[in-house]
Amino acid sequence: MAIKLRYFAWVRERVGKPDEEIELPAGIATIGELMTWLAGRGEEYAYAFENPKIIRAAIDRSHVKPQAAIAGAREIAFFPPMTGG
Amino acid sequence: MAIKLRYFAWVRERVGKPDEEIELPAGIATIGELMTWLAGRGEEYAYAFENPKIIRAAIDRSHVKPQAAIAGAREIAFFPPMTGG
Amino acid sequence: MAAIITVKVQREPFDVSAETAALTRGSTAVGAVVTFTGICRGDENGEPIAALTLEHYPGMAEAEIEGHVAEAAQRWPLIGATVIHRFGRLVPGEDIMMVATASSHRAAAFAAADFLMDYLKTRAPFWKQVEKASGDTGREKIWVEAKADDDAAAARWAKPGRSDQAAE
Amino acid sequence: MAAIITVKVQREPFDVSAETAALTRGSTAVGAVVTFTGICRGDENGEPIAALTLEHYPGMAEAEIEGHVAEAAQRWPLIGATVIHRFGRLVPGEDIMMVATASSHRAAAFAAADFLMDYLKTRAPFWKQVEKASGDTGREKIWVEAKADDDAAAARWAKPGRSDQAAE
Repeated sequence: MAIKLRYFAWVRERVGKPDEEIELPAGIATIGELMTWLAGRGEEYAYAFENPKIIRAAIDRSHVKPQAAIAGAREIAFFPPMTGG
Repeated sequence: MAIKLRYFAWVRERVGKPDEEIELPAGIATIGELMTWLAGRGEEYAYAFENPKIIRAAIDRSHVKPQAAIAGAREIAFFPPMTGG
Repeated sequence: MAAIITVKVQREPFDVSAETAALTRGSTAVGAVVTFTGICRGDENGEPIAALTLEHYPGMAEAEIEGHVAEAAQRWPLIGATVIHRFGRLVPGEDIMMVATASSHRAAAFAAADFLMDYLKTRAPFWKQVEKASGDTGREKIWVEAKADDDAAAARWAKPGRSDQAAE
Repeated sequence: MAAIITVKVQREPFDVSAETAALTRGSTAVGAVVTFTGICRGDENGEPIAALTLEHYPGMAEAEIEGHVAEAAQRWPLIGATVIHRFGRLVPGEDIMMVATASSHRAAAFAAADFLMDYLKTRAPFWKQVEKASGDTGREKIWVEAKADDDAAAARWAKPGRSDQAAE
């Protein structure tokens, strides 16, 4: 299953790119598992996801919690807590 | 002691004038006593002050309660509860 | 730093954006501006009205509002606050009054504007009279009655031991 | 009556008075308008800044704000609500975003504007980065950290049994 990943703010800066397409590996079912898997993809990912507790996620542009299921997602985004307004 | 009385909104309409000068009679020490005295001055005053509990007062342009002392007042105003804003 | 306070009681219309611009001009400390505009509606208690006439107590109105604004500036870290209240005859759609508050952060600007509105409603010496729109001759004029809701709203801000500040 | 909802996410400046006028035009039911304007301050945590850059998540930002405004219109009897949020680089003194709410009565307009601000702060996908003003070469850029105060403010509005609505 191909999924588009998007990164914002310092998550984007640490990963070094704004977005990418990935093939979801078997056995990765939740947002939390995806973050753990991403952290193992190299130094820049390890740095971006070193503290997954403070990273927020959205599936198809809706906020989700780390335990949210990925099944069916087309676009998953990771970003720091929002600071707009 | 000469005091200027001012009336606003329906108190003014009932009394029939916006202001007047009065000589404060002996024995009238508080706003409440003044309202009772005014109510005895004729039909229009009796109508204006028929329910003194709902009438607000100000001494020299500051809100006061019925038990407030009149001594030293130059201007006393009577009016309904405020409805501005 | 003392807040810049502007209070006007006037017959003429006002310009909310000009007043707001004046409030923030020359300061880069302002991060939040809240404005409230009270507008003459076309109805009162569900009945259509032709106009609203605002009577006020000249001299006391200004002093009372200035006192409330000064208290707001003591309670919250305001950079500026403006209150303008009109009097005279207004037709539906016309602005009645405005409050604008400026602060570094939004909580203070919101709270101060809310506080000022509640106090103006219950303590500023203004009285509204409506002209009913029904009937084509001798329009009925009725004084608007004070609302218990407004007293309750103002009471939210009363400080312990300062009952003189609350709506009576 | 459905509220008239306007949401814009844009790089360009906005005109609060034009947006407010659009919100009240043609309605004599509006008795209260509250506006909030968020402005780029000249400092962040006491240190002078040269500029603020706002990054956002296109698509999600609009949808998220629209969802909040629709919820506000369900909670309070709004006649209209407008939210405009800018992105890109802004210098001190420039407007960042605005909220305007219109209702027949002031309590609804105040509460809805306050609610929208708290949710925008904690749920709308925007991120602020400041450029410090100190030093003349290679200006330091720092991502603004989320404030616990903002989460607490947003939590005020959470409904029982709907913890998903609160800031996490």
